[in-house]
Amino acid sequence: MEIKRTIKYQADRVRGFGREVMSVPGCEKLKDCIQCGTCSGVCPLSIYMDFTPRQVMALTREDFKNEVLASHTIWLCASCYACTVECPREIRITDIMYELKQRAIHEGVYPKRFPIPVLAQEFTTMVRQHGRVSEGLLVTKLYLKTNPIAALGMAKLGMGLMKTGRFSLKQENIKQRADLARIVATVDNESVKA
Amino acid sequence: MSKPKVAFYWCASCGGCEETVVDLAEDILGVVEKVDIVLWPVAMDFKYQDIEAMADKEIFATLLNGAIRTSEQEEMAALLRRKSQFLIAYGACAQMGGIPALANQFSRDQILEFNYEKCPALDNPQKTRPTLSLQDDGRNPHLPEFRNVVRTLDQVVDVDYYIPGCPPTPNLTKAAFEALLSGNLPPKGAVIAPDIALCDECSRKATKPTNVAFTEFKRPHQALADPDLCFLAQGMVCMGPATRSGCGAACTSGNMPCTGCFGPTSRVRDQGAKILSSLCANIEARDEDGINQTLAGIPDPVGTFYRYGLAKSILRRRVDLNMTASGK
Amino acid sequence: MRYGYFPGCSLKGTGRAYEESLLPVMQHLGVEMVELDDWSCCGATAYMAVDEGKACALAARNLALAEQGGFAQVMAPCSACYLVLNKTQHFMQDYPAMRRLVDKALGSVGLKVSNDTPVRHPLDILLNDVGLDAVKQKVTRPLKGLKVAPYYGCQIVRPYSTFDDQADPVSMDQLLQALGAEVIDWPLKTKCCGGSLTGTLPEAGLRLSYILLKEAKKRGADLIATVCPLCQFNLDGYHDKIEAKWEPVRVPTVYFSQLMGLAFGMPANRLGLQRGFIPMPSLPRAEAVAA
Amino acid sequence: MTREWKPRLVAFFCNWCTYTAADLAGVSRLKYAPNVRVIRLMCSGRIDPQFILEALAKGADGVLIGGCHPNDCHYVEGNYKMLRRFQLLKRMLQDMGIEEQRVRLEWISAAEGDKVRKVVNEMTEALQALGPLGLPGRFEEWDREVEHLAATVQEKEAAGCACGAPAEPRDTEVAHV
Amino acid sequence: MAMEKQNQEPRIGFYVCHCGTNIAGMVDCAEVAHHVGTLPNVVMSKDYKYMCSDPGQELIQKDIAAHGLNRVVVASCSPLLHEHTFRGAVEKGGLNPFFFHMVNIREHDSWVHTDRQEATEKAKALAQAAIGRVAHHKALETKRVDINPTTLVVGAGIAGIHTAMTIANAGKQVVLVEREPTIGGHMAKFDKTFPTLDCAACILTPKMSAAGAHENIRLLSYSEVTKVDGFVGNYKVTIKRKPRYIDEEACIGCQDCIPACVFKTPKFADEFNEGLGKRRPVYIPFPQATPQIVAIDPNVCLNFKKGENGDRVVSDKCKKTCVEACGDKDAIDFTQTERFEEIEVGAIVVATGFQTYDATRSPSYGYGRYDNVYTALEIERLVNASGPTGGHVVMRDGKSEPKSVGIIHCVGSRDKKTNAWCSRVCCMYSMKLAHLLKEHTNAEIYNFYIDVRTPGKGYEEFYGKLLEEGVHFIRGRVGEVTDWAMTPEEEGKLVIRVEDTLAGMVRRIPVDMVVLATGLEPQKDAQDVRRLFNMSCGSEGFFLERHPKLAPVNTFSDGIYIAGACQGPKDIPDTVAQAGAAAAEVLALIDKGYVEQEPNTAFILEDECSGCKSCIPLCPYTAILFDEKTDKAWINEALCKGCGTCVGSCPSGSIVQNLFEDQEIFSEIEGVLAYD
Repeated sequence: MEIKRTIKYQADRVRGFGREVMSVPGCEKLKDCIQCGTCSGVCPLSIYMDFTPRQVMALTREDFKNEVLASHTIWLCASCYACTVECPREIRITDIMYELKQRAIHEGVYPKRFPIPVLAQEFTTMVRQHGRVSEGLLVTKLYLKTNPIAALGMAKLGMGLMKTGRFSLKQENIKQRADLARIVATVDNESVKA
Repeated sequence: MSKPKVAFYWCASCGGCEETVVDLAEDILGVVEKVDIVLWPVAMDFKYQDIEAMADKEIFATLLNGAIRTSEQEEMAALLRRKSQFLIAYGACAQMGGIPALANQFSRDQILEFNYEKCPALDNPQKTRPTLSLQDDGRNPHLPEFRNVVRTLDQVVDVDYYIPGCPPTPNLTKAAFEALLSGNLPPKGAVIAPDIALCDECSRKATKPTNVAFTEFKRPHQALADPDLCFLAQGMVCMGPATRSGCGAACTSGNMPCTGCFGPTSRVRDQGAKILSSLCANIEARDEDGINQTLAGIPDPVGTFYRYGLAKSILRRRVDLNMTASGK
Repeated sequence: MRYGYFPGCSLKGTGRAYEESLLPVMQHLGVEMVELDDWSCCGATAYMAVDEGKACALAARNLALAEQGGFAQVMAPCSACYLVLNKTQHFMQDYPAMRRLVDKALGSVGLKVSNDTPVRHPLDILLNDVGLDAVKQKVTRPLKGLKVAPYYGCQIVRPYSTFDDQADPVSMDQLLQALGAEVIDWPLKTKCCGGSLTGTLPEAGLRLSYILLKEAKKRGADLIATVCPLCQFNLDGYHDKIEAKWEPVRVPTVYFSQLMGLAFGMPANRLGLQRGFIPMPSLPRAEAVAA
Repeated sequence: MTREWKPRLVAFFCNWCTYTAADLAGVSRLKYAPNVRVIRLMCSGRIDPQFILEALAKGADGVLIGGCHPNDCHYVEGNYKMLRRFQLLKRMLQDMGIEEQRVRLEWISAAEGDKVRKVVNEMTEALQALGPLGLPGRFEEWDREVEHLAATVQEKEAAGCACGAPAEPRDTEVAHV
Repeated sequence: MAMEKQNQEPRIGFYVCHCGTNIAGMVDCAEVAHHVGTLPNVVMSKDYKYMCSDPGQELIQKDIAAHGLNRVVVASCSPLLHEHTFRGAVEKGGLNPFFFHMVNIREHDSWVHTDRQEATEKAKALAQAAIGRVAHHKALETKRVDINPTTLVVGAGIAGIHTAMTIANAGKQVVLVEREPTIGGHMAKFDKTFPTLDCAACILTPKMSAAGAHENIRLLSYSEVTKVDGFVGNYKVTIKRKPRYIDEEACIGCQDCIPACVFKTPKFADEFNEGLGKRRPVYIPFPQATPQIVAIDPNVCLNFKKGENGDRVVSDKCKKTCVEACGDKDAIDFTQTERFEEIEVGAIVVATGFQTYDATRSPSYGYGRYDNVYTALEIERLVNASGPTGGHVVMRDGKSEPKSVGIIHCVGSRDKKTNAWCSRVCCMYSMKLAHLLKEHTNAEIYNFYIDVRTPGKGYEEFYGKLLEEGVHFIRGRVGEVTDWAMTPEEEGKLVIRVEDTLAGMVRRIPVDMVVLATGLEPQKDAQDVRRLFNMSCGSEGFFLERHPKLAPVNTFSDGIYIAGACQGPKDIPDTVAQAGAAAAEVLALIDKGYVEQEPNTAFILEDECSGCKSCIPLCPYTAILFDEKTDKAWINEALCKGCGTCVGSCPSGSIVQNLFEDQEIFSEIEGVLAYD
C-alpha cells in the first residue's frame, strides 16, 4: 500500500487565484460561501465527483488552483443550475464552474481525451466556422477524437436516429459567416478578462 | 445755511419711480421748499460734469431708481455714491433688480439676438447691433456697454437705505424724506417699509381660511377673481404672505393678487423660495402625480416668484449662462 | 400574437419533432411564429465553458437580428437556447463590461442590441398570452385517462425564468390538465436528465435518465412529457444501454407540443411522433367533442 | 486649481429616519464616498428651500434630502410637505440652469443604512460625471465684470475730485458684431 | 446666569474626541483641533482620547471656568448617543446646556470612510459648521410634562406577561392586550424548555393565571390596538375588542357549553395544536388558558352560517344547545359585535412576538407534500402530554411510531432568499426535540446542521448530553427530501440527500419522519404595528431598538419600549430578561413623574406675523392657532413637537424653531462648505 502525503503547504497555493476568479462577473459572491454543502446536496452529479462542489468552492477561495483545475468536478457539471438556485448565499456556482472550465481549457490542464472539454472545443470550432451546430457531425467528430472504439457502441443509436430522421452528417451553415467570424475576432481582441 | 442738495437719477427702469416723486402732489412743494434738487434728468437739465464738479458728499441724498445693466449706469452709480452722503435705492429695480432682472434668465447674446434680429416687430435688415464706439463726423464717441448681468444697486455700490416698491408709494417716499431731513435715521441698510408681510394690511385677510389645501393654482387671467375673498382661498398665487407691506395693499384692493414688488421681510433671504415653500406645503395631494397636477398651474415658477427679485435672489441669475464678456 | 422564432440547432436536428409539432399547434392557436433570418447557434452551454464573452456575443447577435426584424418578443422553445439568451440579457444588464464587449463585437458588423426584447418560452406564451381557456377550446380529442409525468428539466425554470416556480413548476401540469390528461405528481420535475453527459460520460449521465424513467414508471405514468430536445433525446435514445446496465424502464417521452397536437385532433405523423424510439401508447378511445 | 476637484454634497437628513440610518451605516462600518456633509434637522418638513439654494450658492455641487418613507414620518406628514416643495423646486432649479441630478430626495428609513451608502455613492458618482456646479466661482466671475469700476473709483478717489471725461471704455473691449 | 451670557461675544471651546482609535484611527484629531483653533470666536481647541469619560467632561468644565467659555462644541460620536451626556457636562460647568453643539465624526465619518486625509477634511468641515452654528445658540429651558402612571403592554406571550407582572408588582396599573383568546403566546405551546427540560406549562401557566388575576392588571384578551395618539407620558390608545360571543363577566369557565355543542365530535383544526388536533366551534384553546373563558368561532359555528348573499343565516341545524347548557349564567351572546375602547396611558411596551417561518416556502423539504414532514412546533404539540395524541409520538397515519427521524436545522434561516439571519433558538430546540423524540420512541435521530450554535448557560453541555445519547449530528445543509428510492432500504421512506461535509461525501439517508427546524421571523403585520406605534423596523422586519448595545428595549419614540422576539429572535431567558428591562425602563419613567421635553419647539414672532395663516393647516398636531384678537397666529408650545415644518414654510420668516433657527442652519451650511 502506497502512503501519500496529503498535507498542503502554503507554497502549494497559487496566490491570487481565488481573488482573480471572484473578480469575474457572476463569480463575486464566492466570497460569501459558508460551506454548508447545499450545492453538493442538490447536485445530481456530485456522487461522481472527486471534490464535491462545496470543496471546489473552498479550494478556489483558498487559491488551490492546481487541485481545482485538475479536478473532474468542473467537467461533471451538467449546468442544471440546481446549486445556483438553492445556494443560501446566492453564489452562482454554475457560473463559477464555467469560469473554472474556461481556465482549465485555457491552461490546457484538463484530462487528455476526457471527452467533455473536447466536446466543448469541437462545438465552438463548428459554431465559429458554420454558425450552427450539426449534431450528427459533432458527435461523430467527438467519438473519433476521443474514443473511436466507443463509437462502435453508439452505432446502433446512430442508425436508429438516422432511421427516425433525426441524424444527419450534413453541415448546417448560416449566410453571414464572415460577420460571425468578425464578431468572434472582435471579442478575442477585446477580451473581458485582463 | 444752504438747503440740503438732493439728486434723483434713473438707471434700468421704466420711469414709474420718477412718477411717484411727481405723485407727491402738493407734498412735493414741501419737499422742494426744503431741498435743492441738483440732478433730475427726467425733469431738469443737469450735466454729468456738474456733478463731477461737486465736492465729495456734497449731495445730501440721492434717490436712484432702476437696475444696473450698462457700464454708464455703473459709473453714474459710482459717481453719485461718491458725491452723496446718503445713497438710496429707490424702487424695486434698484433694490432687487425688478422686472429688468428677469433678463437674468438669458444670456446677453440671447437678448441682443432677439432684440436686434428675431423680434417680429423689428425692421433691421443689416442686423445692426449696439457698438461700443463709432466714427461719426470725425468724432469717436464711446458708448455704454450692455453688461451680461442685471444687478441691483447694492451689487455695484454701497447703499444706505432702500425704499421698496414698483413703484414706491408717495407715502413711503414722503416718510423717507421726513426721516432723512429730521435726522431720525433708521440703521444703515434698512428697508424703509414695515417689516411685516402684506396680509397685515390687506383688506381680504379675514377671508383667508385656516385650512387652505390647494388642489389647483390659477393665474389671474384664468378666472374672475372674487373682489373680497383672499386670493389664495381662490387658488390664485398671491405673493402677499411673502412680501413686505407698506403699499397699502394697492394691488389686492384693485382686485389683483400681490406680485411681490416690495420684496421679502428682513428675515428672509430669498423671497421666491419662501413663497414656494409655503404654497407647495399646503397642496392637498400626497402623491407625486397629484402634486405635479396641482403645480401645473404654476408653469413659470421663476417668473412668478421672482418677478422683481431675481437679481437679489440667492442664485441671482440662470447659473449655466456663460459670460461672453467681450461678445466674442 | 407574433413572435420572432429562434429554433436553435437541436430543433433542426435531433429535436425536429419538437418543431414539427410546435409549428402547427401554435398556428392552430393563432400564434404567428416567424423564424429569425440567418440565426446562428445561441452560444449554448458548451460555448459558455470555453469563452463566456463569445457565447454572449453569439447570443446577442440573435437578439440583434430579432430587433432588426422588428420583433417585440422572441420565442425560444429549446431550454438551452432559452436559458442562454436570457442569461446573456442578464449579463449585459448586470455587467457594464460585458455590455461594452457585446456592443463592440456586434458593432463590428453593424448590428445593435438594445437588450429589451423579452425571450419567452412557449409554455409561458401558452399560459400567459394565449391562455388555457383558448387552449381548452381547441381540444377535440381530450387525452382522458392518459397518465402523464410532466418533466420540465433544469434549464427552463432555473435560474432566470420568471414565469414559473423554480422548485415546483406547474405550467405544464396546467397545460396537460387542460388537454384532459391526468398529471402524475412526482418530485423529479426539474431533476437533471444528465444533459450532454449521457454521451460524454454515460456512466454518470445515463444514471440520471434511468432514475427519471424508473420513477415515472413506478408512479404509473404512461408517458413523460418534456419541453427540451436534449431531455427528450436522453430519455428516449438510451433504453438499450439502460436496460443493459439496470432494468427495462420503457416509458415513452414526447414533447408537450405533440400531446397538444393530438388533443387538437392532428394526425400523429404530422406531429413527428413517428420519430421516437419508444412508441407512443395508443390513446384511449377518442371521444368526439362537439366543437 | 491646485487641488483636484471633488464633488461636494450637502445632505439634509431628518433626525428620525435618515440621520439614524446614516448612524447605522456607521455602526455597520459600511464604506461610502466622503464627499457628503450631513446637516441634521428634526424633520424633512423643516427643510426650507432657501437652505437648498444657499447650499448650492455656497459651493455645494449637489444637495441630498433624506426623510422618512411615506406614511412613516415621525411627525405624521412632514415628509409629504417636503415632497410637495421638492416637486416645484426641482422644476424651478432646472429653469435656473441647474441639472436635475444635482438635487435628490430620498426616503431612507432608520434601518436602511445600506441605502445611505448607496444613495451617497450614486450621487457622488453622478456629480462627478456632471462636474462642478461652482456657483461661488460663477458669482465671482459675474462680479469681475464690474471690478474695473471699483478700480476707477479708487483711482479717482486717490486723485481727489479730479474732473474729466467719463472713464474710457477699456481698449480690450470689442464692439458687438 | 445663563441669560446673562446670552448676549456676550461667543467664546467657543472646541473638543475633538479620539474615541480611542475609533475616530483617531481615521481622522487626524490634532489637525482638526488645530484647524478649528484658527477660526473666529474659538478660544480653546483641544483633542482628547475619550471626551465622554469623566476626565473628558471635567476638561470641559475646567475650561469653562478658566477661560470664560460660553459655547462648547464636541466632535465625537452621534448626538443621538451622547448629546445628552455633553449637555449635562456643560450644564455642570455652569452654562445653559443648549450652548452646546455636537459634531458627528464617528458614525458619519471615521467609521464610513477609508481615506485618512479625506476623513480629516470632512471632520474639519463638520466642525467648522458647528462653530459657525453654535455662535447663534441661545439659552433655552426644557419643559416638563407629567406622566400618566398607567402602562399599556401589547402582546401577552412570556415577554408581555413578564413585563406586565413586573410593573404591576411595583404597584402600577397595567393594561395587557392580547389578540388571541388566551394569553401565553408561543411558550404555552412548548412541551419542555431547553436546556433544563423543565415543563413549559409548569413554569408558564402559574404566571398566566397570576397575570389574569392581578389587581393591577387589566387583561384585555381577544383585543387589538388600532390607534395610538399622543406622546410620551400621555398616550391615547384605541383598542378593538373582538367579539368572542361570550359575556366575559358572566362566563365562569365551567366549559359545560363545549360538549353540549351539536358537533358531537371536534371537527375543526385546532390552532393551539397547530392543526394536529380538532376542536368544536365553541372551545377553549387549552385547559390552562387565561382567561378561563370560552370563545365561539363564527367561521364555523352554525349560528353564523352565511346565506348565498353573504348575510348571516342561522342554520336550522343549530339547536343552541350551548346556550341551553350555559343556563342561568346566560353568558353566550350571539349578538356581540366589535367594540372600541379608548384608554390613556403614559408608556407602552410592545411585546408582539414572532411567527415561525412557513415551511412550504422551502418546497425541496417536502412540507405539505409528504405527510411525515413536520414543523418543530408541530412536534412540540406531538410530544406534549396534553397535546393531540396525549404525548404519543405517532405519525399522521395515527398509529406508527417513527424509527428514524431527521431533524433539519436552519429551515428558512441563514438563507438570503428567505431569511438571512440565524434564528438563534433552532439549534437548541432541535436538540431538545431530538432528546424528547428519542425518549418517546427510541428512534435513530439525525440532526442536519450548518453550524451548531450553543452559546448559553448549560447549552453546550446539553449538546454534549445529546452526543452521549447517540444522536447523529451530520454537518451539511440538506439538499432535498424526497420519496423516491434508489435502494431497497429507501423504499417507502423519506430520503434526505445531503453532503456530509465533514466526511466530504454526499449521503442519502432514509428516515420515517422529518422535522423542520423552522426559523423565527417578524409577525406578518409587523409593519402595521410599527406604524401604529411610530417605531422603526430593521431591514429584516423586526422592531428596531434605539441602540443595539445601550438602549436595547428603547425605541426611537420616547415612552415606547419593545421586549421579546418582536425585536429579534431570542430564547425564553433572554426574552424574560428583556421584558424585565422594559419594565424597569417604564418604572423609571413613571417614578420620575415627568418628562423633560427637548426645547426644539417653534414660536411665532408676534410683532412680525402678518396673520397670513399659511402655517395653520401645516401642523399635524393643531398646535398653531389663530388669535382673532391680535389677528395673528400663535403656537401652543405644549402641543408643538418640534418638527419645524411651519418654520420652513412661513413665507415671511416669522416662525422660529429653537435649536434649529434659520441663522443656525445657514451658518452650518456655510461651515460645511467653507473648508476646502
